[in-house]
Parts: sequence; structure tokens; C-alpha cells
Amino acid sequence: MSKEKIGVYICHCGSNIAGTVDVAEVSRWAGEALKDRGVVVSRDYKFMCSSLGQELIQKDIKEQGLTRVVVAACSPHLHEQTFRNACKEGGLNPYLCELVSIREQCSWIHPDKAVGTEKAKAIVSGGVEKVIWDEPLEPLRVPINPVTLVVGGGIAGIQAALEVANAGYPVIMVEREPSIGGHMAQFDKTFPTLDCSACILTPRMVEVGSHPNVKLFSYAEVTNVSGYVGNFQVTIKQKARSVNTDLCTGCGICQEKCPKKVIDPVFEAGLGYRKAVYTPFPQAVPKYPVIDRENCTYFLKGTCRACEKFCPTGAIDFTQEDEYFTFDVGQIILATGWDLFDARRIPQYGYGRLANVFTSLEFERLTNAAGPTGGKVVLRDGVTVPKSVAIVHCVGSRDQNYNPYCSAICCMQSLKFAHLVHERTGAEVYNFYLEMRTPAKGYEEFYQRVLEEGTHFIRGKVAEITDAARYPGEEGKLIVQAENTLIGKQMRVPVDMVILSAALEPRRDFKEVARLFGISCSEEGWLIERHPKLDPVATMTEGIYIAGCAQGPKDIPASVAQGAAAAARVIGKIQQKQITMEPIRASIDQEKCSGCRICNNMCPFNAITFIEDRMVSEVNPALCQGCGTCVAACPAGAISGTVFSDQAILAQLDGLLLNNLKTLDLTPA
Amino acid sequence: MSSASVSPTPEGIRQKTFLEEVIENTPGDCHLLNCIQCGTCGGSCPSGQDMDHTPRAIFAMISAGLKKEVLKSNTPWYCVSCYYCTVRCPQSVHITDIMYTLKRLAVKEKVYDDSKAPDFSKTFVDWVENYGRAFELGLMSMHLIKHNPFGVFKMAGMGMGMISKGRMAFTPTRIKGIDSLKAILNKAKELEAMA
Amino acid sequence: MSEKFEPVIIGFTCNWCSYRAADMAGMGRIKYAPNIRLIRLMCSGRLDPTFVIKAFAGGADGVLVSGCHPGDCHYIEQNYKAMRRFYLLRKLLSQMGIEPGRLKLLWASAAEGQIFADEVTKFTEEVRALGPLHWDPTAALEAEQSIYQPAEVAA
Amino acid sequence: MKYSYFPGCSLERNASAYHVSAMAIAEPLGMEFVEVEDWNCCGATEYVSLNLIASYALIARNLAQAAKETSTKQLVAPCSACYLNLKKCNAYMEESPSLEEKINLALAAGGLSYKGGTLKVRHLLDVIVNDVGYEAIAAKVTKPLKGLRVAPYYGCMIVRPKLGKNGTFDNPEYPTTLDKLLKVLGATVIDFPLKAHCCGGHMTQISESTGFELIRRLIKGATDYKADLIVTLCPMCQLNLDAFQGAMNAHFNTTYHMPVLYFTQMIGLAFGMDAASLGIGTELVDARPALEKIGVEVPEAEIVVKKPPKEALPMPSMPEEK
Repeated sequence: MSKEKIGVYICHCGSNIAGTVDVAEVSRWAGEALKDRGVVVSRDYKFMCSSLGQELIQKDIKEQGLTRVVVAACSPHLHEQTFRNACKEGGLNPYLCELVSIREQCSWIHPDKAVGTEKAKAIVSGGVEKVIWDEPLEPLRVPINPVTLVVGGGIAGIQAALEVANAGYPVIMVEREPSIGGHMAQFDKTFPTLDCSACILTPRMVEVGSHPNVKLFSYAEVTNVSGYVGNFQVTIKQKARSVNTDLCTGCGICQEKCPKKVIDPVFEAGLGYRKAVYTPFPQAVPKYPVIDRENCTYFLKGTCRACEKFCPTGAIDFTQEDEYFTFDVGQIILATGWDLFDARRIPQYGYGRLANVFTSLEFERLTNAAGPTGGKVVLRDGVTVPKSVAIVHCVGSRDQNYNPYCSAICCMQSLKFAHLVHERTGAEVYNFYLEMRTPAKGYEEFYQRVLEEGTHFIRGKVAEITDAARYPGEEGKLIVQAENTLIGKQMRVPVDMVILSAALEPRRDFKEVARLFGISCSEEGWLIERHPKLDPVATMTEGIYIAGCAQGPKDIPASVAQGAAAAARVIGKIQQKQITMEPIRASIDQEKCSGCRICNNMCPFNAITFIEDRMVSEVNPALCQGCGTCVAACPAGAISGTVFSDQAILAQLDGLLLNNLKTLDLTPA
Repeated sequence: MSSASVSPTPEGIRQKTFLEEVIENTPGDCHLLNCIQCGTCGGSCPSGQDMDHTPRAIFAMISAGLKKEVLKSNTPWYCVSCYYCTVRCPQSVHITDIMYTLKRLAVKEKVYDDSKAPDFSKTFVDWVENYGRAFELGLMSMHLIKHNPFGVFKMAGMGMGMISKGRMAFTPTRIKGIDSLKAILNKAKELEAMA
Repeated sequence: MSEKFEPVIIGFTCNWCSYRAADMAGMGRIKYAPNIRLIRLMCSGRLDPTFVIKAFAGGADGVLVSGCHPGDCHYIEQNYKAMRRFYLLRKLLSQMGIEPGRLKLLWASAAEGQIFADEVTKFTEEVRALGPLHWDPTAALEAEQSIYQPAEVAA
Repeated sequence: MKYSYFPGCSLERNASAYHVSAMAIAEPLGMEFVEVEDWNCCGATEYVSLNLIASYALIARNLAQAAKETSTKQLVAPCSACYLNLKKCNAYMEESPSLEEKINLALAAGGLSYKGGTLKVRHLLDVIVNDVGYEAIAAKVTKPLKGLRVAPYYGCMIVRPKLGKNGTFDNPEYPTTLDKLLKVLGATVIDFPLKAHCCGGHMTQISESTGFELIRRLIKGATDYKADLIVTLCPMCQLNLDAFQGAMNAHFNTTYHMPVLYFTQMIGLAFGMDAASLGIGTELVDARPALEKIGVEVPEAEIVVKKPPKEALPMPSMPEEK
């Protein structure tokens, strides 16, 4: 007979659990069959997580003197904290409460009520056995370093960095390209208001570049991350710029004089050129150029040095090497952005084969006043103004063959393109769309405006784009073939130019990023937030937040909102000055430790050290992350872990197998 | 699995919908329930311009339960089995396979229109069932005479050319194991009738 | 209830990937074999071989060990340790007369609810095909003794 | 390399040039073909329009017959329709145990059985470019097809649909293996945008206007691109584009002249083989003017009108041409 007084609470979760689990029966069963195990109260309730549900527990703790609580409801990842807090409020140590899941792993996966009820009983029984072994614990508290690392200098990262910096805390920003600004810097106009992108972005970039609280590393990458929330150590690799930033004034003479012209695949989306020494665009922040060593004549052939010769301040330094800096930071915001879908993957759209098929980013550069054509919309020959243009929505998105998701921005982007084509060329515009999705402030109004401009809207996914003329009048044109689904007829529309609204995709190196920062990403590669609705900026890893398109496709307003939200979370934590952490830690019983040192190499966090003079090992609780590998490995059984002790796990095992109903007393002595 | 959502209907509660019937008669998971009416199939179809309804429209009609209209349509018979729609479909609907299903259902229900296609298939199959191999000359001439006696003149030049180049046989080849083949096919048809 | 043998399977999952994969399967309302009962550990590296032996001794017909994909471990590399223990355990089980097929290792990321569900169903069928495990628990005690000996190797 | 070989009905007669040329190049390419014992028709696209299980059983009989040959697991079909049918049946049997069971019940009536996935079904082009390889082919070229502008034409069923785990051996939208092969043979290969479009299949028999239009698009496309000839790998495509070209011209009142040869014939020519031995001359649209560009002499085709043998069945009479 257990000495403990255990309360068991079965949640209906509306019909989510009660639909396929007989909750009343589980509650009755727990009260009777587990009586000997210490269960003194067993109840079922419609919504345990509601305040009334929580009060129910608190009342029982007070009135019945409960010493342990088991809640059978949803996943601990959802409401463990809720019920621990409820217990704490009720006067019980929060770590004496177990939440077991009878929803995600039981009621939702099987339609048979009898089976579900039996499984729920086993799960509850496992929880009851485990809770007997739980110990009262206090959460660990560690100080938080106020320095925040922001990875990615696009609009989301810029917003986040400014919010934190303006709140008075230091920020380190790391950007891979020579300048911050991200994709937004490539655009000419932004929907739906058609503000000039540079006009609204440049001031923000300048603010970041000159902010006393921001340390900006551009042309740099994070190469290593260690530590934990509040106390990360990050290593930043500053790639060699070959330009001494202490001397450079950003005058631009080196770029003027550099004889080597190369296609710019990043900022100009492959549609324009830059020099081997370059800043991606005139308003770049920082203003210092970099030498692209893969293309620089000096680095390739050993001669030239034109930039060095003409630099008025002697800032060119060919001998520079990559540098590594290590910083302590408290929290990290990832705003690593997106890459464009490679439209060549859809051969029937002809991109790469048919000259006048353009991608959305190429078209953005075409319309940009500072772009390769000075904002003139022309065909690939650089001179001819198109008389008819087709804009294809959903290229590589909403398609099981490529990306199943909706890219969220294409509809509005395509409407913007339609407007710009009208405005700049007067051409006939055909938008081939699947569904028109304009769900944000001012978006539907913009759609109305583009309708009124006389754009042709054809509802149908484009089947193919070809230059093979079939009928008279098609010669020399690009023919867009699709079904006009609203009239149910196949159509061939001959045009001069096609713009593919290509999908937004996760950064190509998403796997490395996820691994480096220890967070998870979805199958496609978007970084996963802690909760899709209630916690869209935090991640499962404490202290790491995400913002902008790294989390999923989104437009500028949403990216900015998320950047600010991530910053707010960071600032909130900094202001608490310390962070509470789960007290799941290992400790070594010095009496039992034989000094074999097997555990020493087990720990990837170097939390275990061998004390030479006493010939025993010791765990540093500040470094221990609680994985428990050493506990499992210790041959002497000298290491024990809190929350997940050997005894607790074995007890839960027995409970799940329902052996507690028939066998010996497993209660702690 | 989308097939899960067409779980067997309890007897006597309601009749199987046409949509369910089409799905059941198509091998594998044909993903018809996933159709989002985008029209990639109709846009891609080489003979789409001559169809009564585009494949997309046919799918909408199937889910609306317009069985008679669908089975009377010439659409499946104008399918040339090029599989463009199938590989391009953003929802992985097995469109070509569904067209074959519609042909079979139309033949079974005897409601297809006056398209020559079912007869062409039947004539072809007759040769195969009796000889084990196809027989082009017999097939083409019989088909022409039956359906387009005047077309015979148009095609005669081609036929003579083929014969003169030695590319057309006068006699069909019969395989050795024709009896075993017949037994196999009979058994197969028996199994099909039971399903 | 049918006469069909319903195996009892114990699943050890790590807190970060595989338990979340199970959550994901549930949230997606993916239907799969209900025979599995999960124990959440912080990491698959926490898996003490004793847990597995005890599970079999206590009446489980199959044991699933599940963690993050190699390289994705929340604790950097501890799932490799689970993998090493897994192979050793399989060997040990066959020495003790238990079909190694009753123990399965599954990598599942937090996004792989479908994979988790499919694999659990597959494993349930495999164990069902092997039939009920009737195992003498006293042998388990001996095994438990022996398992502590080669811990260096197991680790 | 040894392969089971499934010629299919077309190669017996109307596409005999394909068969003859494939056999002629097998030896120099180091390939050995063992014809499937007493094979039967694959049912083309017709049988499955009428009966589902029977059509698969018909195909499966061939798989079962081919599996009897134990020295190779590779089954090669030169005809795209046969290739797809065999591949599809093989894949569906492997994927769907219930279909496999039914098919095997039927096969058992003929004393046969087959397990889905036992054989690997491949197209002749696939084995030539992937098993033999471009380099080995290049090494054998003695008379490069220099100066000949060819339009490579794949048609549909060799690259579509994607089936099974490995999908297709070439891109379903824009395949390139035949392009590369013809380049290796020394020809000038045009980037033919219609290379994987449809030849119309049996549409000439169902709806002439539809069928002829599909043929016209391809012939017009190749002509617009100034091709000397179209190179294909499917007997149905060859039949439509070659044998029906005259009727198509008559229908549209056009004067296209676009010869259509098989890729195996082109390999043979580049290997220096005699045109007649490759079945060149049996095409209806005369390829001689095109081949003269590369100095290939083609004998005047012999007009053979064989008398039907005694056991022949009565024939429907063919009306005389006016």
C-alpha cells in the first residue's frame, strides 16, 4: 500500500478524448483498481485545462491532502506546464504532477472505443506508478546574458535587431552577404500600397548599421553554437573581405576601376552584372565592398591589382584571411529567409530554354529603377518592349510534384506584376491563377484595382509553355497552353513574355542551420515553431526564436510583425534577468562511484569531470542538459537522474503493462 | 490514405456514390478525391479540344454524381494515353487510369455514345483472344468497313503501301499456348464478374 | 473482441523528436495500431538495456526504441549511443531465446508523424506474426546481471 | 549482357525494320537477346478499356513466360506500349497484393504464376544508353551521321507515367537520352520542343480529324525546325508519323515530307552497316533524299506482294485505289 495520496484526473477534451475513450469508465477503474497504489480521488472532467478544471485539482489538494497528481489529457508538450502551475498554486510541488497523453497517442489514433478505453487505462496506470517515484524539485535558475544574436539581415532580422537594440540591449547581427537588406532590397515596389521598397527599407538598414547597440558582421556566418539558453557561445566566421574596413570610406572607386565583370546570381538574380570587387547595391550597409576571390583576376592569375592602385586610402588588403570571433550571447533569433524555387525543375515551362520566360525575382530586377534595365520592362534582348505578357501563378507551389504548400505571396506579387506591366508597357496582361488569395488588409482592394486596369484573368493551372507554333499567329511567340476552367475549354495564348511566380523555398542549407542551432525543421525545411498557433516565434529549443520566412512563406508585413514579436520575447526574458530551467539533471553518488570514467566521455557537454584527488567523477549541474545517457551507462549504478530516474521509468513500465495490479509492492521503502 | 474515406457503406443505408464506384474500379490509390479543379489535365491534353468535357470537368461531374452524362461523354474515348495529365497533375491523380475505368464502366452500362472507339477495342481484343496476337490488317479493315466504309478509300493508299513494303501480314499468328491463354482470360473474367 | 492475438508493445521515445512524431501522428488523426504504449525519455541515449529486458520480462511482446535521426540529436550525438546499445541488445536477446525481431529501432523526426504511425503498424504486425512471448522472468534477472558486465562495450 | 526480349506484335510485321535493326546492332553492342517463349499480345491500350483483370492477366502471362528464363532478370521491350504495359503490370502486382492474388488465380488456370517485381522491365533505349553506354557506342562509330539534322522523338509511354520506386529512366517532360545518343552518332540534333508529345496513338481509327491533327503538329514542328528526319523508338509513333503522313497531307491539303526512322537504324548506319540490312527502305515516306546527305545508298525497295498461304483465313476485300 502506497503512502501517497494520489489524485487522478481524466480529461474529456470535449469529444476529442471522450469520443473514442470511455472517460467515465477509465476514471471509475482508476479509483477502484489503483486504490492500493494510493489513488484516493479519481475524476473525469470536460476540460481539465480550463480554470474550473484546474481549480478542481487545487481543491482536492487542499481538501483531500493529495501528495501526487496524475492528469490524463493531451501531450505533455502542450499542457505539462499548465498542470504543474495548477499544482503549485494548490500548494503541491509542481514536479509531483504527471501529465500523461491519452489524446495524441490514444483517442486520436484509433476509432474503436473499447480499444481506446483499455489503452487509456494502461497509460493512466503507467502515470500513477511513475508519479509515486517523483521527487519534489525546484526549477534551476541561471542568469541570462543580455546580448542577443540575430542571424540574417533581411527585413525580419532588421526589425528584430532594432527592437532589441532600441530597448537598450546589445545585439550581434550576422549576415551572409556583403550587405544587409535581404530580398526586400531587390524589389522596386511593395504591395499593396506600391511604396518604393528602397525608400522604406534603406532608413532601417542605416539605423542598424549605425546603432550603438548593434555589432554588425556582414559577409560572415555562424560556424559553431554551444551552451544553452541564457548562456550560448557562438563562433562567427568573418570571411576575408580583402578590404580593410578601418581605412575604407566606401567611395566606390575600386568598383569603378575593377576590370572584371561577372554575372551577379544573388542580388541581380542572374539578370545583371557586378564587378569582382563589389557592394551588391549602392545603398549597401555596411558600405564596405568585398573582393569575390573566385572571380578576381588577381586571385586567379596573380596580376591586375587595379583596385589597390586606385584606392585613395590604401584599404585594399589581398592578404586578409578569414577570422573567427567567439561571443557569449543569451538568446538567438534566426531570420535566415528563403530561396527561390528553381523553375528549371518544371521543364514544360521552358525556363532556361525559352529566352523570354522570366522568374519572379528576375522580373523584380527588371522593374527596379536601379536594376539592369533601369526599370524598363523589356525582353531578354534588352530592347524589345513586350506587347503581351502572361503571369503564371503557383509555379512550384501547391503541387505535390514540387512543394505542396501555398507560397502565400504569389497572388499578391502576381497582381503587382500585372500592374507594373500595365504601367510600364501598356501590354495585354494574362494572369493564369488557380485561386485568388488576397487575405490581408488592403489586398482585396488591390485586386479590384488590377481588375479595373483590364488584366485578363484566366482560371487554370498552366499546362505548358512552348515556342512550337501550331496555328497561324503563333509564330515567334511563346504559347501558354492551359484550360480555362471557368468555361471548360483548352486555350492557347500567344504572348511575348512569361513571368513565373516561383515558389518560396527554405534556404538550401536548412539542414545545416537546423543542426547548428539544434532546432527542428519540417519535411520541406521550414524551421518549426513551438506551437503553430500559440507560440509562432519560439522554438522547441529554449532561447532560440525564429522570424520571417525561415519559419514559412510570408510577406513583408508578416515578416516584420514576426521579427518584432521575437524581439519582444527576447526582451521579456532579458528583463527577468534569470531563466528558470527544467531541473532534469544527473548527479553522481560519490559513495558508489568507482572512478571508472566511462561517463566522462559519454557527455557531449563536458559536464562530467573527474576529480583526480578523490578518484571520482562529478556532474556540473550548470552544464548538464539532462539527457540521461550517463545514467544509463554507469556500470556501478552511481549516477541517477531527476524526473526520469531508473526506478520511475521501471515503475511506469510496470504500470503500462498493468503488472501493478497483480504483483509485489513496488512502493519506495 | 484517401481510400479510407470511401470506407464500405453499411448495407441498406445508402447507395454507393458514383465517385466511390469510380475509385473502387481503379487499381491502386488514384487520388481522385484530391482533385482541386486546377485544369492542368485539360490544359495538357493533346486531344482536349475535341472532347465533350475536359478531364477536369469530368471529375467535377463525377463528384456531382452525373453518372449518365459522364459515361455518355466521348472524353475517355478520346484519351490517347499520353499520360501528360498524370505526370503533371499537382495532386497526383491517376487521370489516365481513371479514363480507362470510365471506359470499362461505360461498356458495362452500355451507355456510351456512338463513338467508334469501344468497337475498335472490341475488334482488337477479339483477335487477341482468339489468336494471342494482334492482327493489324484484319483489325483495320474490319473496323473501317464497319464504321467508315467511305474512309476505306482514303486509307487504301496507306494500306497498299504497307502491303507493298511487306509491313502488313495477311494472316494472323496464333500462339502455341492459345488454349492456356484462353483459360487464363476466362478465369480472369470470371473473377472480374464476381468483384 | 476477436480471437486475434493483440501484442503489447512498449515504446521508448525521446522527448524531442520521436515523442513529437507520435504527437504529430495524433494531431494528424493518422490511424495506426493502438498496441503501443509509450514511455517518454529525454533522449534515446537514456535507454538503459535493463528497461528493455524488464519490458520483456514484464509481459511486453515487443519493444520499440525511437529517437532523433542520426545527426539530429538534441544532445548532439547521444542517439548513436542508443544505436550501439540496440545492436548489442539484439544479440543478447537472441542469446536469451527471444527473437531479435521483437526489438525495433526507429528514427523519427518531429515532422515524421506519418512515418512513425506506419512503422508502428508494421512493427505491430511483425510482432503479431511472431506470436505471444512467454518468457521466464527469472532468466531476466540473470540477464540483468550479465548486462551490467559489458557496459563498457554497450556504451 | 543478356536480356529477355519481348518483340511485341508490331515488330513481327509493321515494324519489322525496328526488329531487324535491333538484332543487327545487338552483337556489336555486346548484347544478347533471348526471345520470350510463346509470348502473346500485351493488349495495347485496348484491352484495359474493356476488362481490368483480364487485361492484366494477359500481360502477366508474358511476365510469367519471361520469368521462366533463369539466366537473366532483365526483360527488354522495344515497343513503348508493350514496355509500359509490362512495367505497369509488374509494378501494380508488386504494389497491390489483392491485384496480384487475382492475377495469379487467373494465371493458375493456364498453369502459370508470377510474383510482381521478379523481373526488371526496361525499354531498349534504356539498356542501350545506360548498360552499353555512350562511350562504348562512340567507340564503334565508323560512319558518323555528320550533317544530318535529326529531330529526336520519344513519344509518351517511354517516359510517362512515373511508376514504382525508380520512376522513369529519363525526364517525363523533357527527356534527353536519345538526344545524347544521336549526338554521339555524329548527327546534328535539334532541340525538338515536341519530342515527348503524343503521336495520337489509335486516334486515326477513332476520330480521323483528331488523329491527323496530332500527326500534323509533330510533322509541322519537325519541318519548322528544318529537320531532315525524325528518329523514333516506338512502332506506334513510327506508324502514325510515317504511314499516315500521306493521309494527313491529304486531309489538310499540305505537302509535308518528313521521313521517320528508328534509332536502332541510325546506330546501324553510324556503325557502317548496310542500309538494306537495317530495314531502311520499308518506310513509306522515302528517307533516301535525307540519307543521301550522309552518303548512304538505299536500294529501291523491293515490292513484295506475298501470296497468302493455303491455310489463310478468308480476307475482307480491300477496295482498289482509284
